[in-house]
Amino acid sequence: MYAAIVFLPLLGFLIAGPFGWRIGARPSEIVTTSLLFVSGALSWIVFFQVALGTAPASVSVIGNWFTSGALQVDWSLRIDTLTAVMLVVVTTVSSLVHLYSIGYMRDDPSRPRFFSYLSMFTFAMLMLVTADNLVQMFFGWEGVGLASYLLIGFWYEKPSANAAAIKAFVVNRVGDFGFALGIFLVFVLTQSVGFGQIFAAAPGLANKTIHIFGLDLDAMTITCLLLFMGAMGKSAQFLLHTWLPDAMEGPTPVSALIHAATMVTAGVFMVARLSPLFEQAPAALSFVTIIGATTAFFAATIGLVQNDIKRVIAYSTCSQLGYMFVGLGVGGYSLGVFHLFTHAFFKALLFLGAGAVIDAMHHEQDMRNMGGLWRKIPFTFAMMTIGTLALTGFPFTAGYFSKDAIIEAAFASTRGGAFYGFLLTTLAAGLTSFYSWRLVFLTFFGAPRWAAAGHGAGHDLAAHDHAAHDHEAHEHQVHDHEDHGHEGHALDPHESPFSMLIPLGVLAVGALFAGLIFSHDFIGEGGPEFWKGALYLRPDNHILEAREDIPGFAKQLPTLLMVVGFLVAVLFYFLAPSLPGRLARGAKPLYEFLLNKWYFDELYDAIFVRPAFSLGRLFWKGGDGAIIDRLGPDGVAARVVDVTGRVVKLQSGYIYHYAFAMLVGLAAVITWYVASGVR
Amino acid sequence: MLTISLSQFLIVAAILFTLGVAGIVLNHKNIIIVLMSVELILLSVNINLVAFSAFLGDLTGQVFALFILTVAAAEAAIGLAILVCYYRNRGSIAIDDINMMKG
Amino acid sequence: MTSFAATWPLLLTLIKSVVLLVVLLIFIAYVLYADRKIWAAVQLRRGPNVVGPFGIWQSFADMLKFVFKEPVIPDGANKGVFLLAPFVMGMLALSAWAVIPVSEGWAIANINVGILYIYAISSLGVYGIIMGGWASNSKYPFLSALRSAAQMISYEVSIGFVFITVLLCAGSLNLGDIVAAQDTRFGLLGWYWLPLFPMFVIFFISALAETNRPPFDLVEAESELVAGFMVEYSSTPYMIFMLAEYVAIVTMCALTTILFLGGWLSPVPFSPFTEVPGAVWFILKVCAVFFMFAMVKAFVPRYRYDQLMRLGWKVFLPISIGMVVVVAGVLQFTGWGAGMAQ
Amino acid sequence: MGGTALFFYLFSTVMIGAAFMVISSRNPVHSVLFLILAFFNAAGLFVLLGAEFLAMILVVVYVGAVAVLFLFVVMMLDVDFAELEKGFWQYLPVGGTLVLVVLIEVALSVGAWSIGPISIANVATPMPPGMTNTMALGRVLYTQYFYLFQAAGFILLTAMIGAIVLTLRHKVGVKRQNVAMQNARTPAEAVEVRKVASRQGI
Repeated sequence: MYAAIVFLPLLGFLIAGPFGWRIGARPSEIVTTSLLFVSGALSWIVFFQVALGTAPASVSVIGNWFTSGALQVDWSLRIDTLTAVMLVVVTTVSSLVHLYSIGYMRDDPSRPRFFSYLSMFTFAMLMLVTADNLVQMFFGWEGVGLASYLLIGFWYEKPSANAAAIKAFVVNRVGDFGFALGIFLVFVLTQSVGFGQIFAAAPGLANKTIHIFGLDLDAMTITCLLLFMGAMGKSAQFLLHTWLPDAMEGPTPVSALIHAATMVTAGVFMVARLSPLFEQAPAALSFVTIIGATTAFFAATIGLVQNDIKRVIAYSTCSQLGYMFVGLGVGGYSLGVFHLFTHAFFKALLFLGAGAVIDAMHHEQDMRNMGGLWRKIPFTFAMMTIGTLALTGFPFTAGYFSKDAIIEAAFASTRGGAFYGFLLTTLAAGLTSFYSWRLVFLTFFGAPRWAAAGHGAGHDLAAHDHAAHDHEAHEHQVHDHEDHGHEGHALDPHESPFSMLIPLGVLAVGALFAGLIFSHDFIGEGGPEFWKGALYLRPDNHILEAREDIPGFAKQLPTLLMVVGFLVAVLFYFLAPSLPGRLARGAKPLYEFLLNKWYFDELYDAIFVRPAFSLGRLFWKGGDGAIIDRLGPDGVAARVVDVTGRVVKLQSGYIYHYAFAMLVGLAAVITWYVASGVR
Repeated sequence: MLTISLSQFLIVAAILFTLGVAGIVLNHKNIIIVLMSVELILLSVNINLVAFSAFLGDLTGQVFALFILTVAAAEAAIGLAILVCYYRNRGSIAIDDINMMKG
Repeated sequence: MTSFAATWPLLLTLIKSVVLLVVLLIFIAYVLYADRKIWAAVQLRRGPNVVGPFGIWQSFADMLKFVFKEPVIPDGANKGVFLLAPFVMGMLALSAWAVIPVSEGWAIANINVGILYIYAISSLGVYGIIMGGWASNSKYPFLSALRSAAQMISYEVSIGFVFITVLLCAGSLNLGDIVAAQDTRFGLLGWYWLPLFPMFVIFFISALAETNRPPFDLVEAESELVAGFMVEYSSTPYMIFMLAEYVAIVTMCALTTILFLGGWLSPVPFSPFTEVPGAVWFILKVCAVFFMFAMVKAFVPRYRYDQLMRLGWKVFLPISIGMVVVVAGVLQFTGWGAGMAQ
Repeated sequence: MGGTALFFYLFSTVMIGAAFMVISSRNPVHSVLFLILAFFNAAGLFVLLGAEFLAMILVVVYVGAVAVLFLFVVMMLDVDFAELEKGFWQYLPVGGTLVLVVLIEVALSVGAWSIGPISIANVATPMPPGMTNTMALGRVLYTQYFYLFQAAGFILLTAMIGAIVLTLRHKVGVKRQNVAMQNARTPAEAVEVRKVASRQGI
């Protein structure tokens, strides 16, 4: 059954990928989607058996991958509670996204390719979460990276999509480099990459040092930092986050599946999975906390001012991932995983809802061109509102349980950086509330700006490049759907087909009730029986208990800020719609700073991209051209030409010249022979 | 039975050989003479082989002389055929004109 | 005395050669006479009949006439080669007779590779023609010489294969041994003309072509090319050409006799026929073969050149190669070959 | 005594003289004729050495075939041979000296040649006693050197095909006789009998 869960998506990929063009789009959709639903159903069964039931955790070896000396790597499926949770998240969201895509992609000509990519992604993600060793995990890690690359660049006719795909790939390479180094280090330290041996050896490695670059460093800290570097790349954490917003170039279902619910949480999963290692490296955990908190706050601030509906949600995702890392960093692995679990539901819901809005608006993504949509698409509006409530942590929705728990844990923790984490996550909670409601108000309320204003008229605020770049993006899509009519006058927002609405409904249920139902098991008293040791906690780690005993104001603070955020949003977009513009003009430097995403792209461009380009040019022109080519191939070739130019003159072409030369040689040989008397 | 020694045959062959070589080296005009010189050289080789064969009582020399005859005949046939072709194309068989490897 | 003992074999050879030469030339004179007489008879003419009774001195009269005529050498001819050509031709034709055994042991040089020697000598016959044609410095003789040379070389190939079949049967290259190998109790039925009948036919026809006899006399086709490569020749050189031609014809007759008709052997292997000297049988057989030559000349129309070449390359050559294979196979699998005995 | 030596010197002298004339004569036709003479004398040397088969083959192959080929080509190519002779004397001093040096050195080195006992002991195919040269050669050729013999045959075949391919030109417009077609013709096809009306013609 475990193998079926993992390999059914592969089967779907193998059918829809190579043969999709032959069997047609509709069969490809049906095959992949139905296989995913089977896989999803099986995952829930596993979840109930392993996580909620009493079935033991197991490791089933499928076969040997390779063996090289002490390094032995197997294909294997590790099924424990953590895996079961991830299986549920991945297959559920994936199957719903598959279903949703049938509707969303209904006009795309290369649907078989799209669905085969989706299935391939799902397979790779499942390989990742079921891995029993670091190498297989790395395989899945790279597999999802590949799928992400392919799906971001799915509309490869768009230069911006290609650029975004390459950016995602390259930035992830930075993280993967660290991850790979971490794997090497783990192998050096434990002589194994299998989780069983690593976890068994981990406690013995605490306080051990390795000698590197002339320094004696704490081995576990280095290892965990390197591994976390991989997680930062994959989960778009601060400094390596730049690819995620650009990844919104991909189709919206992809954003929902990969860049919200599953792939980006792989980092969180990895840290949770390797909790036995991280528990031995408190310094690394502090680093995790700081990075997570910074990301949570920083992404939220950018989210405040973005106008593209998908980008707002993308920064929100980034921010929420920061929350998860804060949860992990303060030692509450189950908190992080629980937030991962709930976040998957409401963020996928938000993305798919945004997709439905975009679909309704005929691929218009700019919120300034929306407004008043709640009358046109009430169901989508309802779903989006549920998602927003869950995200902002409205009491008794999913986010309320998971997010607030993290903030409480951060307050309760005594680790380094925990208070910094508490402070920023709390602030971020308020910002989250603001930008989420801003999104809802801009999109669904107010005067409809799409009917009168044509496309682009709403660019009242400073037009900047990414807006232009979005413009280009949907212009492309509109090209594909000429009949929809693109100009505002022909626009008539409509509710999406059922294949898109059903997933919204299902996810809304999850977003509303997942926290209520599962908080007891995940993070409450039921935790130990639930996790059954899948997450390792050091004996001195009492964060889960300590969380319960914090002062009331700290407990209520996030909720309070949530309300404040909501009220500010109401003020800005209902009561005084002119206020945001004035504020933006009043604090222009700050506004620009946020709008340009803290100038990270420009910073990286200046620090990495340009020097890399000039370095490459130096090597190309100077190193390769001037030195290697000139002394190497070109030089040798030129010398050969010179020498042959002279030798050619000896080649007169006259037989008697050659015969004469031979005769001279013969005479010389015989003379030597006679003179030396060699007999 | 022979009062002539081996070295006399060898010297005769050597003279023939050098005449053949001289024919190739000195002849700057006529390629047919060159081909004939080659035949002379091969003949001198044959004389050597047969002389050794006779004085050594070994038939191998004669066998190889026979093979050289075969090859020489083939060489002459092909050489002259090429010559005829060349003459048809160029209207000349002067060696001075035959100094290019392409037609 | 010692010097006499040393030179005696040489002297003996010389005497033998002179005797053979004289006898041969006289024989040739009457062969020529016979040729003309037979031809005339077939055409219901009288032929030479003025010089002596029945014209029997006709050939000698012709010889005297040629000798006393003025030799004309064309202007621009390559004089040396022009005069060398007939002598080369005559010398080669005569030198073939050095190895032909007229009777048992009656050969000037009884060499081991006799048949190869004959083959080599006959293959040189072409030089006289080419040299004569080229040295005349005239188009017609030259073209004729080239055609003649091509013709001779072509038929030499099939003659070579005919030789090989005979050699396979006889197991020796010595002409005396070849004749001896035909000495069976079956008499004339044991001679090689019967077992090798196709080769006998091919050899006979090829001999006609090789010697430029009609119907293959394209070189000198009297009624068409006047005299082929000999156009520019006159007097003694011309006579020598003619002489050499007839010597070659008689050589071919002798060769046919030796290879296929049992040489000096009696047609029936019992007394009193075996008491008759071998030379008599030999001469009789040669005359009989020449009679066939003469008759062919008389009643077979001349071939066209392309037909001649076709016959040589496309008919005789494949047949003779095939026969070599067949004969070798038969000898191998029946053990009849005399050469196998050793 | 003297007979063999006499013939050796006769053959050698004539052969070398002829070879010299081959390379020095002005007229290539003369060259070819001298080449033939040289081959004849070489054949004589072979006979002296007891290689009578090879001598005959030399005459048949070289004189009867190769030299004829040379003669054909020399005669048929319309070349101004006098023109081709220029430059011979110009290069004689250098080339001649070098050739002479080589000749003297070779003569010096082979002049005192004698066959050592080791060579005698290592004879590969000794001549069988009481057998003619031809038969002995044949026995060796068809057994020990059979594959080489076959290879030589292939070389000749290749040379033949090559020479034909190189020189064969298909002339257009030449009527050729098709014997098979002629033989297959029947009177019915070949002859048409018509009744011709008087004074009408056909």
